[in-house]
Amino acid sequence: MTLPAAISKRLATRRGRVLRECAIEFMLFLAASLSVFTTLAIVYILVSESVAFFRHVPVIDFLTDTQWTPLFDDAHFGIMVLVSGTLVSSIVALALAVPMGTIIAIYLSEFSTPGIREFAKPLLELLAGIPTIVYGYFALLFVTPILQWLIPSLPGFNLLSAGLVMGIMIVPTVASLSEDAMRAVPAALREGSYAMGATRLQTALKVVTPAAFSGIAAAYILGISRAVGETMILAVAAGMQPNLTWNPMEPAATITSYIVQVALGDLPHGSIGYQTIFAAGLTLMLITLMFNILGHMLRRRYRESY
Amino acid sequence: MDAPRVREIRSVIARGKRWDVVFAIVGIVCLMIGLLTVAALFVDMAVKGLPRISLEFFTNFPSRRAESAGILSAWVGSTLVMVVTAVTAVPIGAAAGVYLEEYAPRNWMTDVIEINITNLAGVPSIVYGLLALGLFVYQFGLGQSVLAAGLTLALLILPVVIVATREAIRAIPAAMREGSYALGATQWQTVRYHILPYSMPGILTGVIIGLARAIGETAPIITIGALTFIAFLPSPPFQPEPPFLSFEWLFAPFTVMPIQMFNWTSRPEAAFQVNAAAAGFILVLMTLAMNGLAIWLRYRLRRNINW
Amino acid sequence: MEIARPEVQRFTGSADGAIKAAAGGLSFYYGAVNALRNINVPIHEKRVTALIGPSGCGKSTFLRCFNRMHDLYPGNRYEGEIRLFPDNTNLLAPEVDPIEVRMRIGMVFQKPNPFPKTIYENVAYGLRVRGERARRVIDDKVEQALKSAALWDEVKDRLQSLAFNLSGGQQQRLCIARCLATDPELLLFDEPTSALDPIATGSIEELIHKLKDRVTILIVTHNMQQAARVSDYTAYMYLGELVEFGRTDDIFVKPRDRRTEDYITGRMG
Amino acid sequence: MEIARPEVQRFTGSADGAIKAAAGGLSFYYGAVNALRNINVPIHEKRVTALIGPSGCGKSTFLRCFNRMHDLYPGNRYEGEIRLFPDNTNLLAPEVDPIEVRMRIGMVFQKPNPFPKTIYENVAYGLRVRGERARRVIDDKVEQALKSAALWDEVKDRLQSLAFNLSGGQQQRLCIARCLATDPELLLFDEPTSALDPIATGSIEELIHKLKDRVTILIVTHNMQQAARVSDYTAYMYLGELVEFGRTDDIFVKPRDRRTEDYITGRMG
Amino acid sequence: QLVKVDGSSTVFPVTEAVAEDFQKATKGKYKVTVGISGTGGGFKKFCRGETDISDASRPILKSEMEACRKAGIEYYELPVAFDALTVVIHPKNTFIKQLTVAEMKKMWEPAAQGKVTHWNQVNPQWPNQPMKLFGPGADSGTFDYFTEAIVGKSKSSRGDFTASEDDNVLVQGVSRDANALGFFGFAYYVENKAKLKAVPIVNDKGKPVAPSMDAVLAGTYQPLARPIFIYVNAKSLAKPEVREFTEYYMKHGAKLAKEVKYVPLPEKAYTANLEHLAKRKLGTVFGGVAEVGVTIEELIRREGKL
Ligand SMILES: Nc1ncnc2c1ncn2[C@@H]1O[C@H](COP(=O)(O)OP(=O)(O)OP(=O)(O)O)[C@@H](O)[C@H]1O
Ligand SMILES: Nc1ncnc2c1ncn2[C@@H]1O[C@H](COP(=O)(O)OP(=O)(O)OP(=O)(O)O)[C@@H](O)[C@H]1O
Ligand SMILES: [Mg+2]
Ligand SMILES: [Mg+2]
Repeated sequence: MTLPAAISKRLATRRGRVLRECAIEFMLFLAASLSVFTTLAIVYILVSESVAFFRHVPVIDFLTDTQWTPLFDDAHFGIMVLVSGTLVSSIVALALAVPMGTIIAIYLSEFSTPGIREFAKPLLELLAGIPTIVYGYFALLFVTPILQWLIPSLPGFNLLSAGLVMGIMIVPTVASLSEDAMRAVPAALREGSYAMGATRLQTALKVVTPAAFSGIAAAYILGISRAVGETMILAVAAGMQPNLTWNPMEPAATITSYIVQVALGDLPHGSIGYQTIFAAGLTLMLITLMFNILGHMLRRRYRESY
Repeated sequence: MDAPRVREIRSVIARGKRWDVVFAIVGIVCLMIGLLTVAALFVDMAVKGLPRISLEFFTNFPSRRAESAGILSAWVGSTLVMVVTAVTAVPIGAAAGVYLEEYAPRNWMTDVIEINITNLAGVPSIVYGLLALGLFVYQFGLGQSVLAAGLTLALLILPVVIVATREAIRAIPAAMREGSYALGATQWQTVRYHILPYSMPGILTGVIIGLARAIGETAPIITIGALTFIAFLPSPPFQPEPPFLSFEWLFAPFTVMPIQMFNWTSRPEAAFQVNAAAAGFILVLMTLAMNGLAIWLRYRLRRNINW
Repeated sequence: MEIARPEVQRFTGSADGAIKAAAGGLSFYYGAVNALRNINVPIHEKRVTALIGPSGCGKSTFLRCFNRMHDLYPGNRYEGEIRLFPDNTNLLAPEVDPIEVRMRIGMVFQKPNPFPKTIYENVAYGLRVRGERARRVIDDKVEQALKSAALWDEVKDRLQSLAFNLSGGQQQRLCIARCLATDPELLLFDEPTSALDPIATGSIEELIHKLKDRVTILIVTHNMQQAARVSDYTAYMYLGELVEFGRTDDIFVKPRDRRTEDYITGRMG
Repeated sequence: MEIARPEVQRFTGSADGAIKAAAGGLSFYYGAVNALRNINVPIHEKRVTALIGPSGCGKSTFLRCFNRMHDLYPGNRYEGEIRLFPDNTNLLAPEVDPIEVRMRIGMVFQKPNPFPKTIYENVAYGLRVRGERARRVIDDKVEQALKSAALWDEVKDRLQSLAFNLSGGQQQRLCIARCLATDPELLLFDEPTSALDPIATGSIEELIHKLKDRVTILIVTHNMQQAARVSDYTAYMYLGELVEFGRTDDIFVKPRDRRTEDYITGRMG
Repeated sequence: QLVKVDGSSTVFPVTEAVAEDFQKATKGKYKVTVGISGTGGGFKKFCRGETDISDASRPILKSEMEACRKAGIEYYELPVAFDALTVVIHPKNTFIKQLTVAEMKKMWEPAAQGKVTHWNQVNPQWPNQPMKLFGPGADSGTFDYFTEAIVGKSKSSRGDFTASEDDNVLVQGVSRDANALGFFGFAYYVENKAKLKAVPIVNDKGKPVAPSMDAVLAGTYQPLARPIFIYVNAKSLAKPEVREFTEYYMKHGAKLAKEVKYVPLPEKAYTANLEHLAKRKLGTVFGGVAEVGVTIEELIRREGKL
């Protein structure tokens, strides 16, 4: 068939089509890479302000000093003080949220009726929707007095009660995502276990949980990120006292509560005190990044292969 | 089966079932702790805040007198910020999700983007606040405007939207895609006529869940410095005279619900704690309504399209 | 249920050797959907019984009644009975524990579904569930089960590697080994080869043939040739009813019912 | 590719009427897996060509080369050529746009895959993709296509209802109508009836028979009888190779190759 | 028609009250925003020309004056009220009747960190019980002023006390611990009189004076009474809305300051401010240093000399 006119017309429309497709693909690519730009921007902002900070404060001091008093006359910049507060409160939160979230997830996915699940899950997710400032006062005015009644020596501000309430707040994140992962386990696997004569708990613990492990790990990691990054609860209930401690029964400041404190305060921009929040933010970012990379590796290693 | 073996097996089963029951009870207790906390917080706010909730509470501006203070500028501000957030996050998030599921080649660049998105989902919201302060407020000179806050929260919920989009797209069977391509559709036609429409309920669910989270965010908004007394509304987007549409509101100063609540909680007068509870109650109702909408959408999705 | 009795009696008294199980007046409902209607059929001991019929006729549903799999989902309802002999238990009686039923009756699924564990743990799973702790006993039974499933030679050097690393046919044999380790009295197969290639299919069919000496088998298949090759008895189902049951040779050569004939010839050419 | 030429020439010069398409020296790789090896086969115009062979032999892979479906997934690689006549285009040439190929060649899948849209929109989709906007033209073509697919009478009163509400067989005919609306030169069927019951299967086979006057058809089937019933030519594939090709009557009566004979007799009983 | 005010959270309640009434009085013709970004943050924006008026809980500092000068920003300094920092203890605390500056210095100076932990270390007559200190965050103007007045050097303080940006949290902390001592703005004490006890401070004349409006007016509550200011951009004053707002502030400031529990200046101070505006008397009278113990009389005298 030699129809030059028809063919050249087809070629013309084809070129137009290919061009349009490329343009669209490029735009979609831009949208996807926006996330990379966001990260770069975050890193840029944090690093550029931190550079000025580290010109004043040697990195070694930053990492090894045991005091954090950047705004005082006698300034010390030992970030470990804030890191310890952050880690202790996160550990307390996770010690509550991980078992509780996992148990709830197993219960909802393997034990409860669909009716209960459909009803309880969104309600539980509401826990994640309550403004964290409300939790802050809940910790301070409700949980702390109860804990003080149990442990008379407990000070009015402490990491324990802030951490526990933070744990409650994270429970829905852990429970909901883990439950999604468990429900994604094919029914065939579950039925295979039941057909062997296993009970619900055996099926849940020995078959469903391992099969959903990578999803559950992702839920834990997100929970950790939430805990490490939580701000208002700690700002209200943990005492904001820069205190290098690994004891949850003491008041302490965390990275986030320090940042929000400075953001609310009377500090002039450009001062060394102001730059500390970026150095602290950078530390926070690095900590969460570490956990996320860990999570990524876990997921890679245990990717669902059912 | 012989009798001893039967007895033995029965006792094993009985033991297993006992553990089932124990676990079920533990599960219910855990669930109850969670649900009771929600209920307690909710009821507490309701009991404290209800006396203040009236029509005036919604139509009054904030005031130094607790009884006449209202949340007009706050809920309008929240709504406008959410509109900006949704309008930016939905197209960008959906586009990014579509790119990653439908277009992205398997190479290191895609890997980088994917790791990035999971990582961004875990970045503390206060870090977004720092980003917005440096980038939107100062670099772009947007100031403490509706636009700056909306964009900040859009960045914050973008990972949620992208993940929801990808899940929704993944649920579409390959047969749909192949059916479309086999008829000679281009990739974009396939996306436009199939992928996007079929995943839309899932995308919207993700967006709403993201927005429900964003609407309660305090820290990043405080960081951009929007802790402000505002007793007026931005100019409305619809004007009586041509060109009828106005985007002035994008650059207007604003306040939002959690900020208003935060402001009230830190007042000396006890009467303001009532306002704070009332504002908190309404904020939770807003998230509740959004989550409800998301659940309804999810339900619709399941009922209408059954692969 | 009263109506069903005579039928069961009739089967038990059959001349064809012992009866391992028998469905009597069995009906089944998925909520409002009536998937099985008044089914009466005997399962002969140490024989292979094949269930055939067009898609959606209720073969899987029927099979899954035997190990009370339907109990896992709400809204399902049984009527009638399935008797297991020699003890003459009604598997469907509410007072009978489904877990006990499942401990006596094994099942192999359409798609191989090994657990996300090692090969060894997959086979040991049933024993562990039964409360067996002795390492030596488990080792022994695992080896025997893998041997019976004709898999031992292929996997004996990598018992600790993940079951997912096996090929489809090996996975299916692993699932069979998993059942065999617990000495089931009855084995249910639901289209065990439909996800497998011809070579794997061949080895599974051969295995079924060998297992016949030890255990009673009930198999669902879409493949007429397979039914003809492996089974001693065949039941033809249509729209939730049992149309015809008999020796496989008879059914394939001179079906009594027109619908059976249509199906078999339609499929056979 | 040079090697392939003579083969194609040979087919084109065949005495059996016009050739619509021909694979020459076609090999295909899924990454490192070599799924097709040096396949040479002609597709006769306005005839039905059946592809048979055991599961996993590469039938679907071969079929999907014709509309470059493999281009959708990364890592796939073609070698050799598929010529489409009369214009003698090499469908696999990199400079040929796969979308153009698919516009000329329709495909019907194993499982009916109507879009979750209305019946009307399903059939109109191909036209819309081709940029057709005129309402009247689309209405017309939709009606014709549904008539050709023997579906018009069943759905003409509910063109606006969702395609999912149709039965399996109707859905499959809808998918055929969807292809016919765009006047394809070649229609590919990949086991179009394997998910359907015997009655629906019958009506699809009848339809294929009717369509032969209008369009060239290439069909993959597992079902020997179906191949014998509907096709004019049959190709037998085994482990990625074409073992035998010829008139269906010849292949089924006196296959030249032993493997073909084994397969056909094994399957036929 | 927008007046932009930003700055100290201490001044916020007064400015907010003025803004509210001003907008009502002008029937929405003018809009006012009042932000809280701290005195320092406020000056930063003010000296970039981003705001019209800056709330300040301390006089402008040298570095800030420099920044304003560079940007060509001239300003009027207008004192608007007095705030009385209040030292509070638990109502059950009976051993503290009054506090001298020296005693408080012993409690708060940097050298006390980790060492002075019991009451009897401050004053041997007090019991041997643990001492719990509460105070605002180290970046607030209140903290700066307190350290300056008590320890003698701004931001010079021990670090191991419980801090919060939110004074209500401090109220909670002190009211729940019999061994607590804290300090914050007068308004928070007035609202929580039932839960807290204010400690009389021994002034430079040797007389213990409890915080009250009268004592501040009389100049006897020293050194913890401090003036608060607004700074008005001279250029902005050309805009009618800023001028009207400022004038409104001066006319109604006294009444409104009292309403929000601050100590108003005498009437003549406000008229003097208005005169400054009329006569274009720019600049500050503090020379860029923060001073403590400035009485109302002294303030009026100094402002008059501009
Ligand atoms: N969970 C369910 N709820 C409602 N109806 C069901 C359910 N599962 C199956 N059915 C219906 O019950 C009937 C019997 O289904 P079943 O799966 O037993 O068929 P089958 O003979 O095994 O078919 P196939 O050969 O396709 O596996 C079908 O009509 C099916 O639609
Ligand atoms: N995406 C893929 N990646 C790698 N190998 C594949 C892929 N798809 C198919 N194969 C392999 O290619 C070979 C041919 O597969 P194909 O699907 O063409 O077989 P088939 O003849 O259609 O089988 P069936 O009758 O089961 O449909 C098989 O060995 C299969 O395992
Ligand atoms: Mg089935
Ligand atoms: Mg195939």
